[in-house]
Amino acid sequence: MDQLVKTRYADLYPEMGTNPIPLSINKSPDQYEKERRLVFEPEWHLIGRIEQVAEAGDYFVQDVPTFGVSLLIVKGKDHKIRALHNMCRHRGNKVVSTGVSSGHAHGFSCSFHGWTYDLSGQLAVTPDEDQFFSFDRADHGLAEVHCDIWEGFIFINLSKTTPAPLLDSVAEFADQFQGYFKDLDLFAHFSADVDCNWKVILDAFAEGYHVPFIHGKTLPEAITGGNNPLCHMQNIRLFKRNRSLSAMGNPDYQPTPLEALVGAKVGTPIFPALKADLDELPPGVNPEKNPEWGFDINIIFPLSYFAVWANGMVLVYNFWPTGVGQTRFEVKLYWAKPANAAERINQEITRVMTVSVVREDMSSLETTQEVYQSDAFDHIHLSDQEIAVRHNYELISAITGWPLTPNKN
Amino acid sequence: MTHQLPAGYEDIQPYADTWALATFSQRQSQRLASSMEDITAFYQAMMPRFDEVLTHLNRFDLNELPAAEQTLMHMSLSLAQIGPCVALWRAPDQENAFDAERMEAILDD
Amino acid sequence: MESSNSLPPGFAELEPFVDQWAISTEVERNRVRRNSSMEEIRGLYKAVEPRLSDIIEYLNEFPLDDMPDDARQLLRLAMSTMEITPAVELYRQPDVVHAFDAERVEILVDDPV
Amino acid sequence: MDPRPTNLTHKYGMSTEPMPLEPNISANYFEQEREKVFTHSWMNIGRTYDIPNPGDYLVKTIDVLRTSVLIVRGRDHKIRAFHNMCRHRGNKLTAPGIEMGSAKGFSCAFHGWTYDPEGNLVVVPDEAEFFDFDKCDNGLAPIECDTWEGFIFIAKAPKESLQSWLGEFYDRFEGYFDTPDYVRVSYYRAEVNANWKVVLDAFVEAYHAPFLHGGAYPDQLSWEDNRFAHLLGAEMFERHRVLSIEGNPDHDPSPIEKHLLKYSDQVFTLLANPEKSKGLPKGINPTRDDKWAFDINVIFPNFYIASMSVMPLVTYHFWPVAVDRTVWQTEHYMFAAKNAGELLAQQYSKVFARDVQREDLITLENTQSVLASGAFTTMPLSDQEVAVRHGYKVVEEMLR
Repeated sequence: MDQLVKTRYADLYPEMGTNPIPLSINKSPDQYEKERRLVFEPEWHLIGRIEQVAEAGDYFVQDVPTFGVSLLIVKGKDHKIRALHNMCRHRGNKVVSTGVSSGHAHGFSCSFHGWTYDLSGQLAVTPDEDQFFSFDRADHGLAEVHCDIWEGFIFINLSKTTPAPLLDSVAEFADQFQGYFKDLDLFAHFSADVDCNWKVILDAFAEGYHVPFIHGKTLPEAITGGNNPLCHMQNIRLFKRNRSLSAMGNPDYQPTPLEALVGAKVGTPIFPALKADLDELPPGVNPEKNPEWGFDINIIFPLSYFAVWANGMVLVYNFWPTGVGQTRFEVKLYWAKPANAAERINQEITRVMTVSVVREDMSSLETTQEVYQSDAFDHIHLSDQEIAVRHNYELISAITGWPLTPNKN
Repeated sequence: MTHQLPAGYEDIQPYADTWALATFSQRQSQRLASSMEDITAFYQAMMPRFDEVLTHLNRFDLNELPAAEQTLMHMSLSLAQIGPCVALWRAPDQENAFDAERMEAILDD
Repeated sequence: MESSNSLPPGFAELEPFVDQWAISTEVERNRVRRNSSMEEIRGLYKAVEPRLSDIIEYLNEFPLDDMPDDARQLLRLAMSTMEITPAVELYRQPDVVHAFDAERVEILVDDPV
Repeated sequence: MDPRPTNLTHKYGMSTEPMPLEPNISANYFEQEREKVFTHSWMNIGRTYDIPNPGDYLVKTIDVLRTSVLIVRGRDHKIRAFHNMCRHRGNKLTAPGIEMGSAKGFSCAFHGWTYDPEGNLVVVPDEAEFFDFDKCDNGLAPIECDTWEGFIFIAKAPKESLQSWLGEFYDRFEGYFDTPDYVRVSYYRAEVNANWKVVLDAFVEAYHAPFLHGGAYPDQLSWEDNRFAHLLGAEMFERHRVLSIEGNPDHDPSPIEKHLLKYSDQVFTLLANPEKSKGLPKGINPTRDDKWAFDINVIFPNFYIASMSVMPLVTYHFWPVAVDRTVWQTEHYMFAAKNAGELLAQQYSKVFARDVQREDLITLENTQSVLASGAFTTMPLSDQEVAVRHGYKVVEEMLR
């Protein structure tokens, strides 16, 4: 048997079905509006780490273009982390201008008329206040959106009503990591506007089938190789709404001369950096405790994607839909703060390689969305190894009522 | 002389003005604008010295590098930027990839 | 620059600034301002400001559209000084502190000097 | 006692409630503005002195009217406006990017149809091939055109004359602007991703001066006696509006300004200039106050004239393109520079104003990008922002 095939996932998850998926779900403006209302608005979205706002007054800006929103994620004097609308209550100017992504502040002053808010968003100073009419500062704080923390990850929720608790969304992952994620410093952050449906780009990061083809030169046998040339996943786990995949790290991977040299100086190989003490890992990391483990992909419905790597790095993707054929895509990389120059250079190698690999993953997205318009065919085929992609379509179909059965589209 | 390297690195000094760049986006732009000859020449100049470079830089506090060491660090980060060009693609950029200019580096150090 | 570098007699100490700052259009003066260091900008200001009245008295002798090359070079230096004055007197940095992107503002009336 | 006007919002019968943001974010509202406001509005394009001789012409794309306007002075010296479209198959008559020029006639590059400076169709190559065709019926499509104070106005479908449209403004300036002596020394333009009212609002209140312009105007507009740049005067008319702004009389000119003031009084220091505002028409420094710095005259919907103590005329235009997109432009007019000293004073004023205007523009896209976030849906406006409030009221009334 030349393939790492243990189980047919279609047998493990019969309710998934095996029919081709009608691609109109990625082209229909009406479907997109339904997804915006029923899928994105009521749900929690993972946007960062508590380390990004370690001290009171630390803040970063998180735009949510899906709803034309800009948020200030700030740690208050009470050490509570809040998500405040980056929008002055006077005439709507941003209190932190476009182009500033993070910082430290004692308060936020609008550059337009000097309205000043404290770290909890309360309006502290209104210049020329007596010129306003029956004005009460208490009613004019920065608007706040729901914000909650799980395992050090910061989540936001934009629903107008009280959303379901975060733990309901985290669901099956809830107690699987128990404090595993700590001291994760943001060391890379990229953003791009991509002309494709959000599901088209999410799908590109939820299967390994593309790896030998899309990443042939850039990841030569890093997560394939040996007895797994077509990059089958070690394990795919589909939960009620969430899902998780574990991918292999080839123990015989030949690092480049530069990777080898820096890896030796840092003390661990850059990739796959297999964890010797497998049993010390919490249940949620490398759930099968496979010695050839490379990394896990965990997706909390609908858009919270965090990948956990054997070398300790954590990668977060954000997919912000802005139209049926447009998505704002963000890549955030977290790792322990570099202790010396070699570790900083090691991170730079990883940053360069990650953005190169991601740019390859993105190479097909815009042309795919384009040819969708041609109506040349109206279904896409998914292999058993792409069951995690199918899982998302099944969920979206169930929530929005978009029929997936081939004859009724 | 700007981009002055520490003593003992005169052999790679000629590359400093081109490759001692402070941000990721500058280093990436330089890579994309360079020929494979320039990239390979820089790579072949740096690699034989790089173990020594790492040992030298590791002696300093990462956040308080003196100017000469800061220049050496920026050149090392440029080496990380062009490593895959020589080792994997034999070209300044991958053949089939999303436009690098459209990937905005929000954190750009 | 097609015209000669030299300045009229009595303004020799401004000669070092001619190459960088004797510029005929506002578009170019603004671009050079935004791409110069505060050191270079203050250098021009400190050299020209004390002499500005002398410069104007001298240049007012000539019709604007018929000036000898050396006077025209001096006028260009003074025009660049107008361009960098806000950087020195107000913002203390080359460009406006908190402002709309300069590249997106078209300068549509810009008679060369 | 604060001599400056108070209770302006009440005085002009406007509600003091917070104003809805909907008019700045709703694409539907924008279409109504196109149809019920701009289509019937008289709007300024250029000055009569821009086209002094027969055959001189101006071209302006007006996105909100979905057309390009050609304004040309005929051989009879009359100024006419037309749609810049050949009557044959609609091709534009002027080359792209051209805003001003002079011509004996206008020939379409497509098939050579040619029009005279009065818009008549005079040449149709191969005319015999057309069917019962009469050149007299196929001149350029006219657009209503009239002039006032040296400004050219056009209107696509006006419901009243220009004089009636100008209302209270019509005889306010008594020819003060109608002179070739004011030379256009600067013309800056930018496309801004913000609603035209959001852009206009940034220029019709002084409350922002101590904050947005804290660096540029350390004490010219706000100082101990007037910390928040309160208005010197304000008049809200039926559609149009006027604000008067005062300057700090004790502001000392900067080192460079001290030099320039010896050779020109056109130096953009916003200094109150008592002698300068004597014997002027009632529309210039209407408050007749010695601390007068400049007036803001907004001729609804999108034409803004600032008359200043230091320079006679500054204009702004706010050309709507879409609900969240506007072409902003400003032009400064001064007396022609007779010598280097005056030219340098002009250049100093141009640079100073251009830098300050880039400060005014910075908040606009920041605002528009989050205006539809739903964080809140109304904005509180102070009594000093009476002109902002008036703008929304006038538009609202025209949409009914």
